Amino acid sequence: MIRLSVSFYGEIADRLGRERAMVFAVDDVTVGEIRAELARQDEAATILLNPQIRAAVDAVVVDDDAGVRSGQDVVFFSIVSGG
Amino acid sequence: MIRLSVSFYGEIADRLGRERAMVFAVDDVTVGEIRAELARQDEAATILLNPQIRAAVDAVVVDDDAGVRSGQDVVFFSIVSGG
Amino acid sequence: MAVEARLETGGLDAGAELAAFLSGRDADGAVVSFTGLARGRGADGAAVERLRLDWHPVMTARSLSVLAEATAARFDVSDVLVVHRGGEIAPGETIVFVAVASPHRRQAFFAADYLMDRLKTEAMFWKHESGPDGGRWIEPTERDRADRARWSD
Amino acid sequence: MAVEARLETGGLDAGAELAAFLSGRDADGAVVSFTGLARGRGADGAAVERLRLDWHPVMTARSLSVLAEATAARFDVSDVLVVHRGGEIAPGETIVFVAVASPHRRQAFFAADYLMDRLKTEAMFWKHESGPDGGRWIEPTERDRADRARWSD
Repeated sequence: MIRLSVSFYGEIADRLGRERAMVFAVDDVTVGEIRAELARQDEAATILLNPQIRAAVDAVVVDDDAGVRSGQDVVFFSIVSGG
Repeated sequence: MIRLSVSFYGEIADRLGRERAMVFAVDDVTVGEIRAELARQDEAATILLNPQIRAAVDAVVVDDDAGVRSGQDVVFFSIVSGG
Repeated sequence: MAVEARLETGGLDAGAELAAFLSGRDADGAVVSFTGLARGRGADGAAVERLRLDWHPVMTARSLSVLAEATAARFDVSDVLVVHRGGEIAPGETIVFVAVASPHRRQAFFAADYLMDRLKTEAMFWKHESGPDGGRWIEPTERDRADRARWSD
Repeated sequence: MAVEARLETGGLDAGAELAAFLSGRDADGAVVSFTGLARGRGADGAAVERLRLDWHPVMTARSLSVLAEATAARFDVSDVLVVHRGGEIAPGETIVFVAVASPHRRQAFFAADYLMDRLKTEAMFWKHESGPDGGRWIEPTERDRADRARWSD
């Protein structure tokens, strides 16, 4: 069982809210699988299948094949812009 | 008769002083002739024959063939550098 | 060499930042600064009443440090400073202040230019502007991406 | 468009100049500044105790105006400011402050860079540095001339 907090930054937060709790009844899950599960649960979350939406686990930007453990912080974020 | 104030800026001022009064017993004189006359009067002033030493008359930068009238301000100056 | 990167959630006084950056500096002849200001109109000319920069509690500050360090490593500069606002910003207020000191004028210009190009496309902020016509998210422009691409990695 | 060129024979507070230049500015997103500082050592490494910039009562201020106007005419900038010290300057003090505002970041960088290159070789100052080893006149370096030559007239 994996319990996660998933948060959203940028434009996607307008559609998906700032944060969601998720539970997976498995022992391992990848970032890509989290995207897919969110898109399955919620039509608005299909935007997460766009590769421009990047992900971080415990504040480290990762690829879709990165594994996520229970209790870790997952962030999905839209394109960034400073300055 | 032409009476002039000639002043010097930059490195040449170390050799020639800041200012000199000059009198020419003629009715017209050019910047080039002023350079030549100064160099004739004073060994140190031969540096004025170096074309890197530029001239201005009444605060306008001019060439050697520019004429100078009595009472005008003549400036000779070394290479400039700001910033 | 000092590299400083700060996320500022209150105000940002560019003049005071520059004064502090210059203070006691007699080994470097050249300091280039960039100040980015919130504009009263968006790219389409519509009035902007408020700019909001969302930030992440860990990643945003770290991205500023990473970019400032990359700038210091790439150019012949002695000190690099970036101060970046997060939160709500009114038109005319400073969003970002960058300063670079170097013994060499050209290196200082290059370094500040480079740091700004990277901040525009890589600093981890999410920028939202709103006005009487509604709100929209701001992403780097094509020009920002082309500017970034000038610098090979 | 405002173009301001000032010869300052007292002190020059770059932070205060930047703050004033930014004040009320909400149409331009980008302000680039350059601050030139008097260094504690000369190009040959010898200690410098004092820098002296001689100036001409008419031509020097005019040369600053001409160069600032040329910068404003050449680039897509809204305001250009140059403040240049004349007289005696101690190490660490500001010699020159340049600021350029533009809607476009790249234009602001180009304009400040251009103005500095022209000031180095064309501003009508005569620069003398002195220290325990004596004094010498400072002329633009080969690098300064090469930097100036990058910009076709």
